[in-house]
Amino acid sequence: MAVTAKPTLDADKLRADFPIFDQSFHGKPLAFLDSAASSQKPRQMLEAMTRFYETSYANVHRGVYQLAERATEALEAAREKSCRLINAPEAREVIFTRNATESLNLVAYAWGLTNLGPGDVVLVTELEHHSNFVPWQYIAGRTGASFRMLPLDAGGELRLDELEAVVGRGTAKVVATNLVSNSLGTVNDVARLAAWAHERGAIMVCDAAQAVPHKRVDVLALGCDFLAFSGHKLCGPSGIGVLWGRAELLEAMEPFLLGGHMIKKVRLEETTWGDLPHKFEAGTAPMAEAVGLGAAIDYLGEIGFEAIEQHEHELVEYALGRFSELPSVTLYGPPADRRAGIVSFNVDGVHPHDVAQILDLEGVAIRAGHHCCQPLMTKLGVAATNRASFYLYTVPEEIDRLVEGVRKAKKLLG
Amino acid sequence: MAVTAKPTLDADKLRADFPIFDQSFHGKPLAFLDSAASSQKPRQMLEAMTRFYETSYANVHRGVYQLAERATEALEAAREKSCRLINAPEAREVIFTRNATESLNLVAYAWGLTNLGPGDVVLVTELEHHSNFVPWQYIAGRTGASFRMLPLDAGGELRLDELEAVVGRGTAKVVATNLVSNSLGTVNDVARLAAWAHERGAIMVCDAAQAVPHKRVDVLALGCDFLAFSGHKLCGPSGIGVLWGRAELLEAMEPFLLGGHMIKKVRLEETTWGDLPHKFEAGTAPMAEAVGLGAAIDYLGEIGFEAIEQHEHELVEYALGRFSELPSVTLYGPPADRRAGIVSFNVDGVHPHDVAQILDLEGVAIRAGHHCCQPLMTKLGVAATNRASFYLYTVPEEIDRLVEGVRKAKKLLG
Amino acid sequence: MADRYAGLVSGFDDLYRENILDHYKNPRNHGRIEPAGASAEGMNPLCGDEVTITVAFDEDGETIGDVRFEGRGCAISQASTSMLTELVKGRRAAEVLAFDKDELLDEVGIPLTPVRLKCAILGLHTLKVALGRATGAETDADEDIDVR
Amino acid sequence: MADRYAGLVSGFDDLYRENILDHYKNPRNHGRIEPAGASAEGMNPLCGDEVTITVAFDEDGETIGDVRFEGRGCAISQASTSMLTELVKGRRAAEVLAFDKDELLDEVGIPLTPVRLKCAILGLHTLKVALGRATGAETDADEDIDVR
Ligand SMILES: Cc1ncc(COP(=O)(O)O)c(C=O)c1O
Ligand SMILES: Cc1ncc(COP(=O)(O)O)c(C=O)c1O
Repeated sequence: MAVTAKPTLDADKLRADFPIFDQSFHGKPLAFLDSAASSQKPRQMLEAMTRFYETSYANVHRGVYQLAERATEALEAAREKSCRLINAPEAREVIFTRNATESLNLVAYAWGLTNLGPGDVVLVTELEHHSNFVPWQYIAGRTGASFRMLPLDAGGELRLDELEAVVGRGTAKVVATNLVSNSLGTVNDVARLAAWAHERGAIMVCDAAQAVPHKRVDVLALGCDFLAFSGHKLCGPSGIGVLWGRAELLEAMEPFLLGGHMIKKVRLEETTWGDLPHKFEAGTAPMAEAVGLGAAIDYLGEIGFEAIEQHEHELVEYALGRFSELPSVTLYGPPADRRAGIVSFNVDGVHPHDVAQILDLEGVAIRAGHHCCQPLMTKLGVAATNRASFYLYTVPEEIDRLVEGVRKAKKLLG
Repeated sequence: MAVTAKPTLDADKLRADFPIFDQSFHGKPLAFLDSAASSQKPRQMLEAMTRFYETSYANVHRGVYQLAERATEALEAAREKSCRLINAPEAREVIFTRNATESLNLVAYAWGLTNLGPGDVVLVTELEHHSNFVPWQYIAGRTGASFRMLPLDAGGELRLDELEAVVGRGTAKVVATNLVSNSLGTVNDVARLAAWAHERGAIMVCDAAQAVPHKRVDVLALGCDFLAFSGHKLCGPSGIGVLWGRAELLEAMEPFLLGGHMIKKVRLEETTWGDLPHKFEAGTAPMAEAVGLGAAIDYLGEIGFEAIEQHEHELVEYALGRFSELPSVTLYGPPADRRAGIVSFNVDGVHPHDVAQILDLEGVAIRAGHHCCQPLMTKLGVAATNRASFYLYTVPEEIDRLVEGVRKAKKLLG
Repeated sequence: MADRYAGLVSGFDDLYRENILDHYKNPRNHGRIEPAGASAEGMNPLCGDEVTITVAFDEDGETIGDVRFEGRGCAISQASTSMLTELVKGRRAAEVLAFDKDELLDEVGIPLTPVRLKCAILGLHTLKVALGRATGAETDADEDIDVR
Repeated sequence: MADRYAGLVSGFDDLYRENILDHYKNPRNHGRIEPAGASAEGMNPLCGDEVTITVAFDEDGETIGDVRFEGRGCAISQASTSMLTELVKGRRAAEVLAFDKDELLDEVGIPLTPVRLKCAILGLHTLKVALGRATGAETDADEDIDVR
């Protein structure tokens, strides 16, 4: 192991919190390098959910009995934690959804269906995950708005200088971008994009699915109007996502999902919507999932987001350095100081599926595919890449095993 | 205790599977009579989820490594179980959502936005839960379709004889009803409604949220086109719902949520949708929740849905009998042989909130409110009712405690 | 969490104390003043609790000379409104507009879970809206209570 | 579940057996027949594997006299297509249309997880579509494979 900078968290020690590492794969310890797809779970989070089910479970809101009160409290405590996590002004601006994808669809449908029309421009980036691309493309299509894409430069960074040219004489109404790219790890200048969007009278929608788990995110500092993330990528459970939105926008918006709990009065003639956040939370909430999310936020908060970011930065520097030893490897994306803990690469003459499979035989889990970023793949001129992604439990030895496995794949198949 | 019929399941024994009953409330054992809002959870289900997180967790689909394969298998096994649970022809017709409410919204948006227009009639019932009422009202409003309500008779049963009159000269396009009413326990003749709907060229959407947990449900026998239910009401986790739909309808439909995993190809110009069920499952799936749902289905299947239905039937007969001893109690809904394990009532001169609170002090948890059925409350001429609802772990002694508590409430406040 | 609740409502004696039962069964200042110097109808759509409050001002146009309420709903909502009328009679409108809900809750005197809290403050919120309208002062909205 | 997988792929020797590596590095029947009696391009959009298969029939218009493929993609997809061409040469179109994928998988000879299975049958599915078009027979669709 060649990393010399002192890590500000002790990943070896933290691994003990994650039961998944107790098993071995093909007789080898698990090197889980696919945290960008979904993170593993600490015992503390799992226990919080089980405890909730065992002691405090009932349907939330409006129940008069104690169990229902306890469950409501637990759900609302999770909302408060999510609110503080992203420095949101008010907890009622925090809406629980099923995942980041649904959060982004909520904005596209509920804001877009009513506010977009011919002549309007919806701008996404060439770097977007499909979840912040396809909903806008679809709603733009339904409303007659024009759907456009801000291109990338050769280094995988947004061509902010192209903003004016891409929008042209259209009326920019939505600018949608991720804060951190799940394919390249690029950290985007959302604050600058938000400022530009607001100058043009557009709303700024930030997909922070790859950011919130890995660094301190502050919606006020970013200046965005909406921000989405998922629980499962930040040590929380599957089945829950978050949408934050500015209260005045959420209040002016139509609702999205309709049904139980999101109404005030229902009559045949007319229905009136409940107040925030309930207006956007139809049906039974992901209650245990919210409790798990809250526990995960506590867990990460104790470790510290600065320590996590620093740790991943060291790993990514180390990985880029190690890969530069291999002439057959093509790396994609910006330099370490402008990227998060994600490394996408290809191996000359070896298909990513084969690389990933050979690595799996070594107990190293990486992803091979288009990473839900087909427009980016088109730009890169490839069908797929290999992607290794890191988290607080990643140790440099795992990167060594990754590099060793890539060497083997090249030798065997290249 | 006065029940003499031999129950076909041993509720006292089953209670040991449910950790929630290990605690006491106000020094009394918990009589949880709010299972219609959400059911309690057996240890077996909780353990299945934890085991999944601890041994097989990764993001599903398209991962080449073993963990991802395991997770994918687990998710698809849950889909198979859900499919068999409702006797659906094919697993690809089973779509995982966040709850029954979202399942119903999916149909209302994805089918309704494209297929409804002026002159068309969307017919719901006066007995609907808001989740099968408000989405249709909203989408009818957006598309210019007419939104109508099939009335109830005095006994809380649907006026099927009014069908023609309510639709009049409009073109019936959607008939949406629940199979079991969450307020009154009424079991509706969905097969007859489906036949009528199909004669008129309408689709039949069945909200089975209160049925699937409590009795054998067969989509083919019902003859409906779509059927929705939630995991959390059938001993499964929060955060997952199911929509079943006939393949040919689902295939012809527009998608609903858009983003990762539901596409085939994404280009700036055009995106093509993936095949069923993926077309309707955007973003990271509720994976652990699906595993929990599968475990819950196994758990209930072992007990047997016939035994569960019979057990609840005996409880409801017993409860209706006991309540008839109290002249101050008004009961709503049909006789025991045409209702599920749900009893709604009011106590003369005592507000439901007070009844529920006094019961809570006795360790008896019931719901007081409009039960997300405001149109029904309007019909009944009340703002709220008390509702006691039963499940496999309910024992007759709990009904005795309920009746005792109601007596106390009357004495204290009536 | 269990602990907090264990202490919170420990029996009938706590939750339905004598004075609540008394105010519920024998509401003070019951009725309606017509014409009224200030009036409003408040309703909690979630549970259907309703109160209508009417106020008569003294000659100074500020002091609450008389206040009456009618309503239907749970014991907590009706009893607390009854207690409220006793607390505010003789006070100035501006004072009542600044009235801290804790003062009323102290009088109610029992621990309340969030759902029941809405019941307990229905009357106060409705009165404030009535006084706000009559005097042109702003009152905070309560998301769960509809006032007409 | 762990057990099943423990036995399933136990090392390089299993998954990348000599004959797969051999077919991958030295594909049999590589190339393109022009003009072809039957042809199709298959693609798995998820991973980008591609094969183009061309067929020449014997004089009876039924028997596969020659078959060639070109493509790019993972070792499994390319090797299995190469093996396939050896298996089908000399057979009748109708026979190949009824060809059970297990026969090919036996030849491939290694256990495959569902994701990799798609790679292994890409060539077979593409060939069936090509033959189906040429002979007017129906072929089952595979949801994950696009054939032009
Ligand atoms: C009849 C009925 N339909 C729909 C729902 C909505 O279920 P969920 O809240 O899980 O979406 C419920 C449960 O509240 C119900 O009882
Ligand atoms: C950048 C980005 N946006 C959105 C998503 C979608 O997240 P989810 O699948 O949890 O909805 C992901 C994760 O796959 C992502 O990486």
